[in-house]
Amino acid sequence: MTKNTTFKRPQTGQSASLELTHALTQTVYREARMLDDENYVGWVKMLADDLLYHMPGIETRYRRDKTDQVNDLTRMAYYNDNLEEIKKRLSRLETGTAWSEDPATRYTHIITNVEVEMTEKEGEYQVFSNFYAYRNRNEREEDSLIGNRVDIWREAGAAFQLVKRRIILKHNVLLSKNLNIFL
Amino acid sequence: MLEMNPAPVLVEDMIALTQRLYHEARLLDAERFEDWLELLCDDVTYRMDLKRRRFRADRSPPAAVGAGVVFNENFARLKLRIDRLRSGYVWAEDPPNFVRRVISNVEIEPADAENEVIVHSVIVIHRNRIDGLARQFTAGRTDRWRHGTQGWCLAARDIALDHAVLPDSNINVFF
Amino acid sequence: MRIERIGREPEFSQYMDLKEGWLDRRIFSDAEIYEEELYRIFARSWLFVAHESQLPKAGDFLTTHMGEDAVIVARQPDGSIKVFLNSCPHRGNKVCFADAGNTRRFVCNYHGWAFDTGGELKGMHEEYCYDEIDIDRKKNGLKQVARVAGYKGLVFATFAEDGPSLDAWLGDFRWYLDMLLDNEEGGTELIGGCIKSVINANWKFGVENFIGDAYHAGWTHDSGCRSMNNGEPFPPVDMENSYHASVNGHGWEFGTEGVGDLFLLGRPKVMEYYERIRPKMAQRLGEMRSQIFGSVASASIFPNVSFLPGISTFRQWQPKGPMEFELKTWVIVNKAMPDDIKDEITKGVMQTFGPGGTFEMDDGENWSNCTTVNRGVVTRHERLHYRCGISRQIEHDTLPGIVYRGQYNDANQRGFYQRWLDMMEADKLDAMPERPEPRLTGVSETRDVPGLFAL
Amino acid sequence: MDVSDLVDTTTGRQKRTIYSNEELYKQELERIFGRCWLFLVHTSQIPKAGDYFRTFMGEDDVIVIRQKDGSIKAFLNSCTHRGNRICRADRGNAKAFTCNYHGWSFAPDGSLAGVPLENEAYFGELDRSKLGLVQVTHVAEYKGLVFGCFDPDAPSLEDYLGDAKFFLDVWLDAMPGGTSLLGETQKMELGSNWKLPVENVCGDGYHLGWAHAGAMSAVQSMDLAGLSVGNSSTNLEGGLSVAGMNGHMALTSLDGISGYAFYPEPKPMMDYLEANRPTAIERLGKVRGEQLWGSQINITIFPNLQFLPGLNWFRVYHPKGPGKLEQWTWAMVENDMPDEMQAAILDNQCLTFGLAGLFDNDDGDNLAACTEQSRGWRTAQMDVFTNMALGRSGPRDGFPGDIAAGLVSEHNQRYFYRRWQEHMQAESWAEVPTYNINSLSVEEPGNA
Repeated sequence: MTKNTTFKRPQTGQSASLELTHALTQTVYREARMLDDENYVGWVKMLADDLLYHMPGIETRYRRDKTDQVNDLTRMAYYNDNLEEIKKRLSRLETGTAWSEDPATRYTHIITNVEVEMTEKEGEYQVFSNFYAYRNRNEREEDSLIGNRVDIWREAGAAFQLVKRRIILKHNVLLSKNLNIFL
Repeated sequence: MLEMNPAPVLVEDMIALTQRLYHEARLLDAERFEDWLELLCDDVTYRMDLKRRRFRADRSPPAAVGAGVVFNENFARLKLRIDRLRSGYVWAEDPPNFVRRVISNVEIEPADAENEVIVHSVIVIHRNRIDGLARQFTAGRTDRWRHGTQGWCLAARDIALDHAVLPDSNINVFF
Repeated sequence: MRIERIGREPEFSQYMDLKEGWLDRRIFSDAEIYEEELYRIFARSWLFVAHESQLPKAGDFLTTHMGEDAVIVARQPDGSIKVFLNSCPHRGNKVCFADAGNTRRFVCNYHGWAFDTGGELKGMHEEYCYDEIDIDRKKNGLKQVARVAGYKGLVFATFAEDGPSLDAWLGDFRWYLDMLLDNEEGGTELIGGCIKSVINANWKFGVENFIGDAYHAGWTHDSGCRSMNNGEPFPPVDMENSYHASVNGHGWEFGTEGVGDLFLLGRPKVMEYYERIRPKMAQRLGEMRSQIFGSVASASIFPNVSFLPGISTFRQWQPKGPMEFELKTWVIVNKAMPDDIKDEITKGVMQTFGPGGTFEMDDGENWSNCTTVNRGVVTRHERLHYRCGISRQIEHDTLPGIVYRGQYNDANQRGFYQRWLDMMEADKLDAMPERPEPRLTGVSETRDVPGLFAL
Repeated sequence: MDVSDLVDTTTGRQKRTIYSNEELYKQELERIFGRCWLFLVHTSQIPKAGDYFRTFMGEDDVIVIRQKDGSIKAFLNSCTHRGNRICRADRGNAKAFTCNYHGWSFAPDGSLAGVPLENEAYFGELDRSKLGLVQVTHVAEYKGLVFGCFDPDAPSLEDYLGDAKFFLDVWLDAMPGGTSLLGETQKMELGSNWKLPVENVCGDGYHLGWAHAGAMSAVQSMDLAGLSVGNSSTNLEGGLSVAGMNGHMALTSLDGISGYAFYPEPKPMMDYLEANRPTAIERLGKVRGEQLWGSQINITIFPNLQFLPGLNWFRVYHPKGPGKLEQWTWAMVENDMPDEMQAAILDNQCLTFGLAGLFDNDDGDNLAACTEQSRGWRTAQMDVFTNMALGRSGPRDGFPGDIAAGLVSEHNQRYFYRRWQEHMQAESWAEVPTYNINSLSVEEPGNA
């Protein structure tokens, strides 16, 4: 299969300034609040045209096993989406016939451990964060999705847009019936 | 293009308020309720409303004015709740439960009043109770904080609880 | 291996009347019936355990479950595949904790007993502490399943020593399976990795949904279809030229328009690819099957494997109690496909039938509500309606199996529950009736059998 | 299971296993929740045609719907095709209920109104008349309270309630304008057997001064005898424990005002009571109008409905296994109360007996721990006792029932467990005894 389709992450390791750190931290919190509020119209505006949104499925493997489960984009993944594909997923919610989304799910995305670093590219920043997403549905269904993210955000006018996101969910078996959620 | 609120919020304010939220959480974890009251404005409002579980198309008004309120407190009522907790008769809190608050997603916006800001945050409350009974609440909060001579005080807090059925036998905690 | 359970008398026929077309809801929630299923169905059926492509080299292994029994599937140095219990004969600890990998030994964490990839006991930690009469290594290997066999890349295993061979078990259903497994030279492979999720529902709801329930698609998946199809709903089904076919509890429901499922994948390049190879497919499988392939279709292999030919999701419903199953999802592609087509299919499947997929998200909600509502003691004694299309059985010259006309039908579901009942009540597998009488007995290569006319 | 040895009401003793045993729980679902009249909804919650409210009868998911003709029907909330839950909202208004799975839709009268592809898939041969939602066998109303019952052989609702109506009317019929339940449903999950909160509220005035000492010290606005902090006194004159009414109970003060003792501002409530006391006396007679209306009264309708006129909370318990329940609470008002008073009641209900209520927050852990302590192998074999004031009951002028004096006794609890035992022993309704001890033979004036 295609070998060059891997998720490359620029690394310089240089921490961003206080102002940049503040601005990007506020940005990922704002993004989380939009997802909590199901404000997908607002959320899509935060995504860059050349978005890569990737959440690989991770099998339990012995340490000696060198299979690259994270970067190989040809393996099974919960999400391996560009902007158009994200929009397709979202368009399901606009049809008015996504019965299982009605009544609505209650969400809270907790974003923490936010670190901002410079990248080789001017105007692009690497943002590390941890997420703890809580869902509560119907009467008593609940679950927690916990993991970390590595993002690339790009300056776009006075704001930032998400260019790349790699999500590592800390589940082997997804302990829920679906992922009606973005992380 | 992304519409972001361009109104600048000072990094200093951001840090001060984030610190204030963490400090507040630490006071509550330690049951330093009187110190916590010091952080509240005299005209504080403190509310938690139940989210309604209705179909999306349901535009009906709430069942009654104030329906679905879990907390609708002012300063005096909060003090009254603390009086109860201090009475020495609240057996459910003795021995004390282990309570830890996690505060995150602190996000600040300008408010209408010049000396006020809106602060969004998320709170998780872990309660470890008798015999390994561990319970957890998650909620979103929208606060109004006011800057006065004593620094920042909490003027209003709206709490949106994520649970349809309260997953514990009481809410002897403040969010 | 004899698996017996001394329990209640087999009286399962009280839970259904398939001639009338109803089922009792207790089979979806009752803990005792579930226990019996583990003994009578999962411990005696041929169960899918792996695809050959997951184990290309000697020493490659994967771990899975047969019913609730944890097993290891491993490729041997001689190229064969063995399947054995993932449990040490010493104290019972699990010996392999990885989902997959390559190894020479499985070593138990507890006392260091080591087994080779064939399951044979090769050594123990501090071996000197055993006297010679204490242990016979030959008898203390990992417990092998009774039989392992393959069909065109799919590897099956069974705990039952007696009963039909895999070929006989699949029977005439092989004619249909070839559309998935043999539509192009070189066969199939699974894309690397497996997505697993947990659903609070009875396992049979997943199987019956794929075996015949075309009816739910237009309603449940309206939002999914519109999102993949530029806002358009499902096109109406051609009830004259679509079918249900059931063979010994396996089932395939399908249209003959050739494009429906390909369309839902939402990947024009994939559609073009199949159109390109369709003439070859016709040469290979005959005209009828090349028309069926790619149509709106879904299928299940008894008891717990399902797939969508054309959309290429391949899945297994692993039982975890009466009200819970684990869904394992793979993507199945032809080996001969170029890489970009494989990538397109993989992305398409995860966008539609992964846990975050536009179709998948609506199914779990239904199945879990169908199941959990049975907590009510009054509710669980009510019957469910399985009568759709009960009078529409036909004899078809080309299509093997029990065939019903019209894709909206409960016929395959009835066939599945009939087999369920046959197995639950049969003391000996050999005594189970064939439903229907097979047409392709003695045929070893069903690819070359385009239809009965050719026989 | 035979329960004859598990409860002994002559000595006031229960085996702890009744709070934890799985088999007994299954039997309760069939013989108590599958047989008794269960509270479904208050008519004020579904005023218009098409209004619906989702609830439970035992663990059966039920949807209660107001019909076009104004009547009320209830159905199992489960599609007759594959069994899916057809409604997942708590309440609302609907012209039809459509199943998510295949789109079968049911009219508010339960009939199967629409089947997608009915001709294409079923060739028009589907007998829709046989595939409507399964209807709850009996639904009936008593002055605004709607009850449902699965058992075809059950007595009428009126007979089931029996003399408990004497007390029900103190709330339901004191004022001409009728009653309402206010608020979204406040739902709380408790790790408790369902019988424990019922026995607590049906008769346990004893725990009040102790368990709620903290709350009472913080909020009691009126210095009333009998509501003493820390169990320091009991007042045998001030209250009654009333039982022997088909398993229903009342626990009541006799002062006509104490229901409002926990309001921070009781003055408007006192004014309302004073202004309307003559009306209440006219409608309910002297005994109830003077002594009960406005008092703190705990009313229990067997098996799982409780409400407290005065304190104004209304509650039903839904069992979720032997060791778990969901507690649903609303505020209750008389429609004649002015708006400000209704708002104050709702506000006070959330302060005292809501999810974050000062009183509720004391009870949950006690009930959960009583349940937990009935699970141990040795502990489960032990007894718990309801033997307070044993044998000290009798008739009382002007009241129905078998009555013990005072709020602090375990008289009512004994009758609760007696009723539990009677139902659990009986194979059918025919074997369940009916009794209204000391029934008032002559109705009081104004109660016709």
